[in-house]
Order: sequence, then structure tokens, then C-alpha cells
Amino acid sequence: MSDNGKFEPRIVGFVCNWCTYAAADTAGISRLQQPPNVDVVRVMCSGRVDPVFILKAFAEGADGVIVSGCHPPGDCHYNSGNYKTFRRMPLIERLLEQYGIEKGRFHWGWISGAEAPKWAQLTRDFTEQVRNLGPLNWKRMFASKEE
Amino acid sequence: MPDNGKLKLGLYWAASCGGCEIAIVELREKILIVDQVADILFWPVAMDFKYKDVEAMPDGHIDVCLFNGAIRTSENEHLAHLMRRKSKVLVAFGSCAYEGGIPGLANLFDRQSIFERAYLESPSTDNPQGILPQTSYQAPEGEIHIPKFYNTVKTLGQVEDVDYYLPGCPPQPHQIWAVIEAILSGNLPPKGSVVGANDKTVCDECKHTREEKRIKKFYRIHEIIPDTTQCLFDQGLICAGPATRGGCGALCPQVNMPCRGCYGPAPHQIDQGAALLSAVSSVVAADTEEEAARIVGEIADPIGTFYRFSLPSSLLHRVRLG
Amino acid sequence: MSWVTLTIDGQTIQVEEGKTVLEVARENGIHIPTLCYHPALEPYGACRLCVVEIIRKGWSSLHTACTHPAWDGLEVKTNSPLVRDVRKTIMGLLLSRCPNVPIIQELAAEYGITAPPFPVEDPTENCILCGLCVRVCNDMVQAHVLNFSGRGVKRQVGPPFMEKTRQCIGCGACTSVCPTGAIEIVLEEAGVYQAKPLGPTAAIYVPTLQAVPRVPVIDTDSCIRFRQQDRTNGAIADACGACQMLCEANAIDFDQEDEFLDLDVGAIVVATGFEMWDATKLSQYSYGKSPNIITGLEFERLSNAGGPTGGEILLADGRKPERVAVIHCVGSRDHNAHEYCSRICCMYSLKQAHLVRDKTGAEVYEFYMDMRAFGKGYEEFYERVQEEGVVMVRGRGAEVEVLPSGKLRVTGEDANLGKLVAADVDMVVLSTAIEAPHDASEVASLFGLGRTPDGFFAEAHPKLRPVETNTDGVFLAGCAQGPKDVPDTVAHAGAAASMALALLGKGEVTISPAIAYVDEQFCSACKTCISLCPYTAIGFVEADNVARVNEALCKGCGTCVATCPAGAITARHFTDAQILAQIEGLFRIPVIEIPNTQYPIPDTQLPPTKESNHER
Amino acid sequence: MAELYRADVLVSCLHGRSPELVSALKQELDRRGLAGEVKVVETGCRGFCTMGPVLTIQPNGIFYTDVQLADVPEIVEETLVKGRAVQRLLYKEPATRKVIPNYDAIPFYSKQMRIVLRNCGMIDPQSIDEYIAVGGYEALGKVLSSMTPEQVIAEVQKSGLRGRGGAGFATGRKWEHTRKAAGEVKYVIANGDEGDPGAFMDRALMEGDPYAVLEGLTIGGFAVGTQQGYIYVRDEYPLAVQNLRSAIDRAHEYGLLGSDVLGSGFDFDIRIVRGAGAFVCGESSALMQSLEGKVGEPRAKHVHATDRGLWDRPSCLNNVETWANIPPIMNKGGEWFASIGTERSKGTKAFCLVGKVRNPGLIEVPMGITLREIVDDIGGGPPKGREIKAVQTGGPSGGCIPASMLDLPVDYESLTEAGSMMGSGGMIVMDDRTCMVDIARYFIDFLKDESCGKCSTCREGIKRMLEILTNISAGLGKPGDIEVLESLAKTVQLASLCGLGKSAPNPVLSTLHYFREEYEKHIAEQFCPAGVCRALIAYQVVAEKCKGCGLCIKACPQEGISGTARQPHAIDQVKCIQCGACFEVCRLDAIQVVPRSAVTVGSNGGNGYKPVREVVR
Repeated sequence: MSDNGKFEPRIVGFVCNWCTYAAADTAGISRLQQPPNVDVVRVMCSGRVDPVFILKAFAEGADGVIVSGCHPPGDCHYNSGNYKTFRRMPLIERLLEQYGIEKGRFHWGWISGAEAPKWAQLTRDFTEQVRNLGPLNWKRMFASKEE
Repeated sequence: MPDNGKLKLGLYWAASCGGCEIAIVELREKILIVDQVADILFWPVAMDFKYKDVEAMPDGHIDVCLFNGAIRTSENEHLAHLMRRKSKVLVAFGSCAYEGGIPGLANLFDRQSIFERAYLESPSTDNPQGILPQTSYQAPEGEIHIPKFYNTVKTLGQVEDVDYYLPGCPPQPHQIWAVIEAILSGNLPPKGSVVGANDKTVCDECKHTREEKRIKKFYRIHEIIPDTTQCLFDQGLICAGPATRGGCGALCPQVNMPCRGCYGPAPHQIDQGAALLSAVSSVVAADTEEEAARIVGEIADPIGTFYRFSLPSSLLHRVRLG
Repeated sequence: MSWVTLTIDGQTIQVEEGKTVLEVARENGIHIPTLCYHPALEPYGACRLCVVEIIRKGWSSLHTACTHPAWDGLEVKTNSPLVRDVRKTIMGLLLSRCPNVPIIQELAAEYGITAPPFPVEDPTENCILCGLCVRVCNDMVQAHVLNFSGRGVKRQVGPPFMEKTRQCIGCGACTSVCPTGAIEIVLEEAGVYQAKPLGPTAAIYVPTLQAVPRVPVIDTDSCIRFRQQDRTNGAIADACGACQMLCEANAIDFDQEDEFLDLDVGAIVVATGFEMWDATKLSQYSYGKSPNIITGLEFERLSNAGGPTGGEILLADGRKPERVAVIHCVGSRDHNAHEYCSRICCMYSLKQAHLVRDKTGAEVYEFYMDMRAFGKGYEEFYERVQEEGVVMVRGRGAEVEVLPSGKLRVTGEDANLGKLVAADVDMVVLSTAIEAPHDASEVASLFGLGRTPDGFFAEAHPKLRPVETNTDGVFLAGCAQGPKDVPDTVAHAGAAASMALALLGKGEVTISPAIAYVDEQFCSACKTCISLCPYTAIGFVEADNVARVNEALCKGCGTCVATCPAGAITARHFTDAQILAQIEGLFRIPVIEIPNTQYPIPDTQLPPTKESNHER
Repeated sequence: MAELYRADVLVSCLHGRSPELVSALKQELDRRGLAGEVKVVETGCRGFCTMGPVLTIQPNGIFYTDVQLADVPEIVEETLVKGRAVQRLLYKEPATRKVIPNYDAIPFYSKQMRIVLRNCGMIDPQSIDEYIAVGGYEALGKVLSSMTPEQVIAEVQKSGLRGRGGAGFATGRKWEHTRKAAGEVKYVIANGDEGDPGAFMDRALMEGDPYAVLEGLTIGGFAVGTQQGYIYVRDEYPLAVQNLRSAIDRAHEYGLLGSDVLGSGFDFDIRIVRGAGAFVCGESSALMQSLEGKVGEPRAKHVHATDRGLWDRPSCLNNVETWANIPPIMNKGGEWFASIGTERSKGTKAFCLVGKVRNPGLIEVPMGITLREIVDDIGGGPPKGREIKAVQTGGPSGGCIPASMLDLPVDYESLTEAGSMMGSGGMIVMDDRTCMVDIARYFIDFLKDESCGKCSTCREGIKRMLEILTNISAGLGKPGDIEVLESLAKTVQLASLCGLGKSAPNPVLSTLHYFREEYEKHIAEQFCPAGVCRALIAYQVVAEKCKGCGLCIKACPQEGISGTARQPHAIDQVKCIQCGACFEVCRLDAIQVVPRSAVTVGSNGGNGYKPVREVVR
């Protein structure tokens, strides 16, 4: 929460080294306008993104999570790492929903190394979207709601 | 009680089904050996003890306390603190004390909705005045206090310092005996260890033949009659075995019932449900996003499926409140 | 195969069974005139010109050599007085029908007829109804556009109801087989090379005069056989095939396919180059609306000594141009096309201006935005071209308009003068952009390459590692990485080659330490990981009842790590603990909120906050 | 047949009046309460064309000709009630006016021998029961129950039957080739694409006795070993198509077509394919192309259709008349058939006798009969006062046989030797008022349109021959034309692709052969002796013979004849259009045909006519 009372969401982005991280890097090099709300955790492949990471991020207090890798079918640096991503993510999406975490707080998708503007756009749009959803603050929820 | 050199044993039953108590009886004739080597100072389910008797004991009087059940109410929590104080060794006994267990699935709801369901909505309830439990009540005889019902089920470890964890729903008798033997011999592992279980998962003990996994469709147990020699997971049944600590002897898979995960997370797991979810979804035989979403979309109730015993001890503990 | 013996004009010939008399005669150098015969088509026997006298079992009769099988014991006379007589009458009939067709005139003259012996009805009639076009269209092309209609004297050739049909694929096969030139192809779709001398090439051609090996190739986009296969989804698979039938060396093989060679290599240089941007995408340049609006590359072909005009710069109608405009930055530096500068256009445009001046003396107008003559000697060349009298117009050429006269009007703003200018010219050369090949994304995924927003492949670092990529052992050379002119490309390629050689020269490679390993104490042999590894680097070791990672194969993607339900696999340098710590770190750094910045920064002055999270 | 009748009235002929006649008869019988006793049957053609419609009343065999609607009550009253013949309706011998009450005594029929046309005009063509009642399907039964295919073929060979479509190829041999040809699938095909102008034998057969064709084709299918037959009929014969269709349906119902014919295990079916009526589709290869759904044009036939025909499978194609000959042959044996006719031409042949005879019609005669017998005895000779000049046989591509050769026996070889051909059976009798140049021109004109146009000699050659012939008959002939015509005709004959082209010059060549002087007269003397080519003739009154009766004055459509009663009349050559009306009406032969050049001064002082060349151009 910043001084002016405006809610600033905390977002964790799990991005693959070859596509989305490269895009994020390029976006930075290119000085594309991005909100600072997204903290990037680099993994080698979106297939490395263990559901635990996502849960952990929310548990730690993230208001939103992004998982992004290379475009299937063929963009993946590791041929088919992103296949595992698209097999896991729909299920996690449902799990999170069941946990009461709105769909809008979790984004997964594909951004190739050539799509720096798309990354910048995503961070802007997603931050705005999470901002509109308000704080999640899982830990505080525990503290405040339990006697 | 006289100090006769016997092991002073305490047993307590918090939020649980009582199966853990039965598991102790399941020791059968060995229970006599227990009697020979131990004095049971506190076992409300079997003998008449009052809390004040325990309170009257000096701190650390009890050598070992086997505490089963999750922390559902203020009474549970109170006893957890009490037993900790009076016991040298506090053991979270069984899945509920260890990881929340089946009562932990109540974390899918909150107190309000549980009360409404239990006291108002359930078809067998006749409660025209809509009376819900109160923590205190002014009766003609005086004020009556009943324990507070918490919003969230917790594990024993989440409210008190625990020395050992003995998983299982219920813990297998041979594992209980092994722990008792270890206690008697004084050959105890480092504090905080999981005892009475293996380092490997259920698969290690499972006799079914496993292949590389490529799953086209998930089934629920009533939907197919599985091959009795092949891995149930390979056949599309969601078996928690790969993500569950072994030690039970793979009892359920042996009778073609997929493992339900009662022994809790494997040693290096961070979150049992997430680990199982990741394994299950990764081996879906889908090469397009649409197909993958369709196949995993058929899995009902993800939390209930993947966190059947471990919701309170999971990373997120419970569903979101308010 | 059995053999037959027959006599043709006294010559005893032994041939394989199954040929026609005409084929046998031609193979043996005996001339029999034909009009309706084509070796690639079924004989038809319509023109009757190939009649020969055939004596069989003592009976003599006239037959068409093209249809008559070469049977054993035939005696054939191809030039007997009777045959000549009949042919003379036939030629008389045909000449009276088509008096102005050279081949008919010649053949008639051969038989002593110089003028039509019968009244001529229509001196413009060129069709002798030989049916070659009908057969080629139906049997070979299988387009079934042309056929006969009408009977007897009313017989005519044409599409159904003599109307234009979309079934016509415009292959031109009918024109090419027509012996009398009675069919004319009119191209209706706008195209650049509609008229002579820049006519279309055949579907089989030698790519360039300098091609190595210098053999013809089949353009499968134009080849009737392939086009029909495509058009009908393979239902018509045996259209045409004329080249195969006629090739004496039997060198045509339609079944030849792209071959995939598996090579074990230690390094790969990706030099997939560029494609020319399609100038029709910006309609204001009217590309395609006049044959005299051409791209720079087309100009190169035109001015090539091995090109269609032998290097002469000509307009579509064969005239020399008098005024030529060159428009720079077509598709480059344009928000509606590519935003980047294609880098090569300024210099090739200047060169082309120079060539036009040199070869034709035509006036040249260069519409440019900035003149990027940055290389060694480039500026000097720019000066020279200016001195040659090329008119430089500073300002983007805005529009090319095809005037009713066929002239082209180029308009644009002259930024130096600050007003609109227009030039009516004969030819416009569009200096089109170069762009990444259309299949760059497939190539990128094949080699695990990234791409920069311009679509070209991404180098590992824009300044310090311009030829390496993020994939070890894969290097970039030339325009695959971005627009380059020839010297830059040569330098870049040399660098790529050196990098590749340096890698190979070491004889060994170091692999990334960021790979996975299995903690066998915790592996319970569930085999969940086995099917997931894209490199089959995880194998199951039956003897030890555990999964094990082959470190030489593992690339460290971590898929198995994320999947292992027992948590028994660890990704070195990307362990769960490390990543979780990163996540924790994000949220446990105390945050000082500074006005006007929204970014949390750590404050070491503050004591660490105590978090009450449960940890196992 | 389920019901029995006392008498049958057979209404034959497809005269336009026939349907009305039938309903009038039925009405009248109804009115008289005779409907249950007398049956009215519509039959096929009886062949006696000039006398139609004809009625035959059975069992008496009374034969009425040229029956009018008004005659119906009388016929019913007199013949069917009282049993007497109506004298005025009976046939009278033209020369003697003698009444001949029964049809088999009429010379038109007595000289004939009806094998193929045995049932035409005798039975209801739509009724399979009637066909069976007259012995139909006995042959098929015999074949399927007691003969092998080889025996059938041997029987046909023994009969000496040759193709009735014109070429005269031995039918048995064709069948044998087809049977022996390699291939599982074969076809038998009936050619019903009768295209010769003035010929209607096949039509009469298909309309009048469709079952005979079906039975023959079925036997042929059995013999050559196929299960599929086709009948190719031109669409201009709707009644034939209709009758064949219903016949096929009935045959199916009776188990005479379809699977397991007559319980023999032999499967056979017949499909009707309608042709668009191109003359060239009568040519076998063109017919098969057309059957396949392609443009009907011939192809080179170095490989016979019996090896590679329809859809490149062995195919046995015969004319419908040939097929209809098969059942009698099977019934009575090949030897019986071979006993009819000449050494090399066996059996009978149907002809369409037309032209300048008194009794034109459909006839069937034994092979070897002379032309004279046909023309004089059956045809009743030329009309009064005329002489036979020639007989044209073989349709448009046949040839003309001069009167001097009327004793020629009618068989394949003799006709071919005489420069004509058997063809499918057209026979046109010409008298002295027929110009042979004009006849040649007429047929060539027909062929110009009917040539398929595929091969250059036929298409261009016929066109040029026609040009020359037209010129000659228009008086534009020049010396050398005949030679050009001859050389063209030779080339077309020798070098054309198919039978149509090869025989197309026959009309020219045969007339040139027998009547060359007529051509020469046309060119050299600018005169058409037959008075047909109007551009070359003029009519003149022979003053000595003219009695001034005035008939010609009334007849002249141009009002171009003048004269007073009992004085010789005169023709105004300026008005005369050479229509010949005056010539026809004059009873005194006082009007004669003369060359144009012979008429001299007209009323306007000139020579009375425009120069011929000017008129034509």
C-alpha cells in the first residue's frame, strides 16, 4: 500500500529463460513501459514451474502470479517443456479457484523472445487487473480471520 | 502414582475419529507387553481421568504422550498445550495430529457454514429456533462453558511444539510397535522426525507393475474395474501413492483401491497436494492445450482429491476466508 | 517383351511390341508428317495426314500411322503415290480451311499446293480441330476445360458454352501443343510480366546460368502435375507428366522428395537469410497494377546479362524507358510495414540509378528520406551518382499512379522545397524492404533460437556476442540475424565460422552444470518422470529400481523436477529451495515506501521481521 | 391370358389417327355391350404404310385399310356383330381393283417372309403374356435349360447370321471372340441408334416387339458370358424407349431378367441408354463412347470391340434386328435359318421400302430376293407413267443401283459389288424424275451435318464435295469438277477414320459410276434431264400437244401461264419459278422440260431470265 493509499499489487512472474525471460529482458533493454509490480523469477523452462511455486507465492503474499513460457507447439527451447506447462496449468487454475483465489489473479500463457511488447503489455494489463481485484494477502487473512 | 520405573504413557484424542485409539488396541497381545513396560497415566477413551488429574502432575511427568486428532476446538488446543507441558516427548499420532487429516477437509468451509449445515440445514436436524452452539450459556445451575469451535482446523504441530510425527490413518500397528520399541530402547531419532514410516513413497511397497505414464483419461474408482497387476495410476486412477510417504505396506493399492495419501508428504515434498497434482497433470497424454484442458478438466474436486489428508498442513492451509 | 518384325519403306525393322507404326518409323528416321500427333498424348487420328499404306496378309489399305500398332509382318509404305495423293488432297482441304497458318502452308507446299484449292470461308481461321489442346487439357492437365462441341462442319473447340471458366488454370499447355498457334493465352490477373519480352518462364528451367549443378528444376508451384495435385488434394495425381514421357535420359522423377539427412555435427551456423517484403501490401505503390512497376530485385534480374533481356533495361513493351523513378524505403522505416531500416536499399538504389543512367541514359528520380551511405566508399559513390545527373528528391515517394496512357505518376513531398512534387515516368523501381523469412519461427523453434521484435533471430548479446545465440553451438550468420549488406554479411559469416571452429577445435565441450539429478534414496520407482524428458535423459534402471539422469543428455530444463511426486529429483542451480527462497525473499524484504517510487527497497537498518509461518 | 374374347381387333400403325380409332372402337363396343366379347389391341407397325391405319380382325383375318373414325360403327355392326366384311374398306389390288379380304393374300405380304417382324402388328407390344403366348421366351428357356454357351454360339454360327446393322460381320464369330476375350467383365449391347433418313426397321421392332430384342440380348449375354446388357436407343424414339422400359420391368417381374433368370443361376440385366440422336453414334466405337457418357465420336479400331470396347472391356455390339433374330434361330435351329437365303447371306432382312413405289412400307424378305421382286411385287412398281431409274440402298452412305441391275439378288456381297451396301435396310426407289446429282447432293448434305467432325478428310472432304455438288446442281459446275469430286471422294473413302467417313462418298461414287453422263449434262449442257435442278431447266408448252384445257393455268402459283381455251397456252419465263406444277397437272404431256438455254425470248424482250450465276449468287 503506497502512501497515497492506492493499492499496489505484488505479482510474481515465473518465466522461462529462453522466451519470456528474453522478452522481459528485451522489454527492459528497449525501455518499454512496465509497472514495477511484477517480480520475475527466472526458471530454465516453464516446465520447471512446480505448482508449489505458485502456491508458495500466494502463500507468501502475492496478489497475482504469472507463468509464461515459449509458444507451443514448437517454440520451446527444450522441445516440449511447455507441454507440461499447458497440462498442469489448467488444473492449477481450478485448484486456485477452489481455494478462493480468483481466476484474474493467475495468468499463464506464452510470450516468445520476439514479443517484448507483449510482455510489457501483459505486465501492464495484469497489474491493472489484479489491482482491481484488490489485495489477496493470504497471510494476513489468516491472522485477521482466526481467533 | 508411584514411580516404578515403568514408562509413563499418556494418550489423548483430539479432533479425530477414534481410529487411532483402535489402532493401539490392534497391537493385540502386544498390548500386554505395553502394560508390562508402561503405566498409562492418561487415556480418556479407555479410563476415567480428569483433566485436573493431569494438571496436578508435575510438568514433564509423562514420558511419552501419543496425541491423536487435529486441533478443531479451543479444548483441543488447551489439551495440546497441557500435554506438552506435562510430557517429555509429545508425539503427533496419526494423520490428523500430523497433517490435519480428514477433519482438516473442513478447511474447505468456515465455522459459519459448518454450523449452518450441521445445525440448520442437514435433513435430519430439527432446530426450529435456529439455535447455534454458544461458548457460554447461563443455565439455572450457573454459567456453562463449552469449548470454542475454530474457523480453521490446525495440526498439532501448528499449535504446539511436537517431538515426533507418527503418520497414518490410522498408524499401522507394526509401525506403532516399532516406535514403542524405539522409545523403550531410548534409540530415538532427532527431534521433529517422522517416525513409523519410510523415506520412500508408497510405490516402493506397491506390488503393481508400473510403466511409463501416458494418461488419456482419468477415472474415478467406481468407473472401471482396474487390472489387478498393473499400476492403478497407469490405468487412469488418481493414486496418491507416488506422492505419499510409504510405511503402510501399500495396503490400499494391494486391494485395488488407489492410495489416498494418509501417510502424508514424502520427505522432500513441500506440499503433498501440489506434488501429486503436478505428477498427475504432467503425464496427461495431450499435445494440444485444448486436449490437455479437457482431460484434466475431468478431475473432480481438486482439493479433495489432492489434499485429502493434508489440507491444514498445506501451503495455503485452507480456502480463502471472507 | 516380345519382338515384332515389320517392313517400312523396304527397311526391315525389328522392334518391341506395343509401339505404333509412327513411333517405329520416327525412331528409324523415316519421316511421316503429322499435325494432330504429340508424343506425350494418346494418338487421336484426326488430321489423317500420317496415313500410310499398310499391307497385311496381302490386303493393302490406308491407315493412320499414329494409331496403327506395329504388328508383326506388316509392310508399310509411307510415301507411295497413293499416300502422296491422299496427303495432297488432305493438305488441300486443310489449306482451304486455314489459309494463313505457316505450318499448313509449308506442309501444303511440300505436296505441291501453293494456294487453297477450295473457296476460303474465313481467312482468319487457324484451328484445324486436331484436338491436341483438348487432349492435353483433359488427359494431361486434367483441367477438363477444353472440348469439342458441335458436329460435322459445326465442330469447334472451346470451354463449355464458349464462356470463361474458372476451371482453366491458365497453364498454357493448350497453346504450347497447338500446331497452328490458334490459341492465345490472355492473362487476366494482374501480374508483372504479362507481355513480351518479359514473358513467363516454363515450369521447368535452369535456375540461373551460373547454377551448380546446371540442370533444370521443376517449379512445383507452376508445374501442372503438382498444381493439379494440390488443387484436387491428390485426387488427380498423374496430370501431365509430359516431361517425364519425353525425357530421353529418363531423368525426371516426380516422386523425388525433400530428403532429411541426419548429420551428427558439433556446431551449426544458421544462415537462413531474408525474404523480400511483398510490395502489394502497400497499395499506394500500385505494385502489380503495371508491369513497369518493379521491385529492386526484379530490376536486378532485368539488368542481369543472363536475364530475359540480356541485360538491357526495357519496359514491358520492349521500349527503352525515358524516365525512371526509384522509391526508397518501401516497406522499411514505415509504421504500416517494417519499422526498421533495411540498410541495403540506399546503396542498391544508387547503383540501379547508376545502371539506368549508364545503360539507357534515362532521367532518374530518387525519392529518398535519408541517404544512408555509411560504408567504406559509399558516400563517394553517392557523390558520383549525383554527378551523373540523377535527380535526388528528398522525401518519401508517397504514391504511384498508373495513368491511362500507361505512364506512371510518382508523387511525394520534397522536404527540401517543402512542397508536393510529381514526376511522370515510364518505370518505377521500388526499393522494397528485406524481412525475416516467413518460416523463421519454425527455424527458431528447431534450433531453440529467440527472435527480436523485427522477426530476425536474436543474437546472444546485441553488442558483445553478435554471432552466438542462446543455444550453445548454434551461431548466426548474415541477414538471418538482421539486415546486412554484402561486406557486413561476409564479416558476420566469417565470425560465425570462426566461432564454430573454435568450438570444434577444443575437442570437448563443457556442459552446463544446471542439470537434474535423482536422489536415489527417495526415488520410489513410480516412473512418472520417465515419459516426460524431451531428451530421454532420464532412464529407469531396473537393477537398482530407481530412475537415473544421464548427465550428458540432460539439458536442465527441470520438467522432471517439477513433476517428481516424491520430490526426489533436484535441479542443480534451480533447486526448489533456491526458488522458494527467492519467493520468500520477495516478500520478506522489509519495504520502505518512498514517495514517487513504487518499488520496494531493502532497508538494512530495520531488524528482520518475524514471520509466524509454519515451517517443516 | 385370364379372359377369353370372341374376337380381337388389332389396330396397327402409328398413324396419328390410331389412338382416336382405338377409343372410338372401345366406346362403340361398350355402347353395344360387346366390351367383354371383343378385345381391342394396339399393336406395332404392320409395315403397310400407305394404307394406314389398318385394322385386322381376328380370328377371321379380315384386313381393313385406311380406316376412318366414321367407319367405326359400321365395322362394329357389320363385322363384329354380323360377321360380314365391309367391302369398301378391304384392300384392293391397285392394278386390277380386285378386292383381297385377307392380309396374307395381299402381294405386299405374300412375297415377304417375316421372322424378325413376326410379332410386329400381331400382338400388344406392352404385354409379356401375349409375347409368351406366341412362343416368346421359349428360346431362352431352351437355351438356359439345355444348352451351354458354346452350343449357343455354335448354333448361331451354323445359322450363318450376319450383322444386320450393315457391315455384315458374322454374328457367331463376334460372339465367339467376345466369349474368348480376356477379362471378367464383358458387355452385350444392342444398337438401336437407327439414324438413316427414311429407315424405321429398328424402331418398328423396338416399338412393336420389344421382348424379342430382350430375349435375343439375354441369350447373347448367356452365350458370351456377361451379366450386363445395354440397349442404346435414340431419344427420338420415345415410344421405343417406353415399350422397352416397361418390357424390362415386366421381364424382371417374370424372372426373365435380373438374378437367377428362370432359376438357371444365370444373372442378367439390361439397361437402356438413350442417345441424343447423332447419326455417327450408330458407329460402334462412337456408340460406346456415347454409352460411356462421352462425346460420341469414333476412335481407331485396330483393336476390336470384342477385345476392348465399352469401358475398355470386351463388348459384343449387334443391331437390334440381329438380336431379334436370335430367338427364332434358337427355337428352330441354325440349319433352318441357314436354309433361307443365299450361299453367304442367310435368313431374312427387313427393309424400309420408300420412294417411288406404290406400296412403300416396312418389309422383310429372304436374302437373295431380287430388287425387282421387291420393287415390283411387294412395292407394287412405280407410280403410273413412271419408270424406275435406280434403287438406293444402305442409307445415306449407301449407293445407287441403276434400273438395269434390278435383277441383282439382295445380299451383302452383291450389293457391295454393285457399289452400294446392305446397310441397316434403307431402300429408296427412284424414278426418272429423280436427278442423281441432286440425290448425291442430298445425302452429302445430310452427312455434312452428321459427320462427327473429328477427322479432317470426312469433315472437310464432305463439305467440299457438297460445295461442288451444290455448284453443279446450281449450274455453276465447271469442267474438271467431276475429277475433283472423284479424287475427293476417293480420299475420303480411303483415309477417313470410321465407317461413316469411309462410306460417305458412296452416294457420289455410285452415281458417278452409273450416271456420269447426268453429271456431265449438268456441267456441259447446263441441263438437268430429270427436271429437278431448277436452275438448269425451263418448262415449255409443246404447242402441238396442248389442247388448251387450262389446267396448268389454274395450277400455276405464279399466274405465269396464259392462253385462251382450246388454244395452246404459253409460259411466261420471267414469272416461272420452275416449280413443275404445270408439268404435274398436264394430262397430255404437253409441257416439257428443256434446258434453260433453250427458252428464248420473254415478254420483256430479253431472254426472259437472269443469268444463272447471278441468280445463285
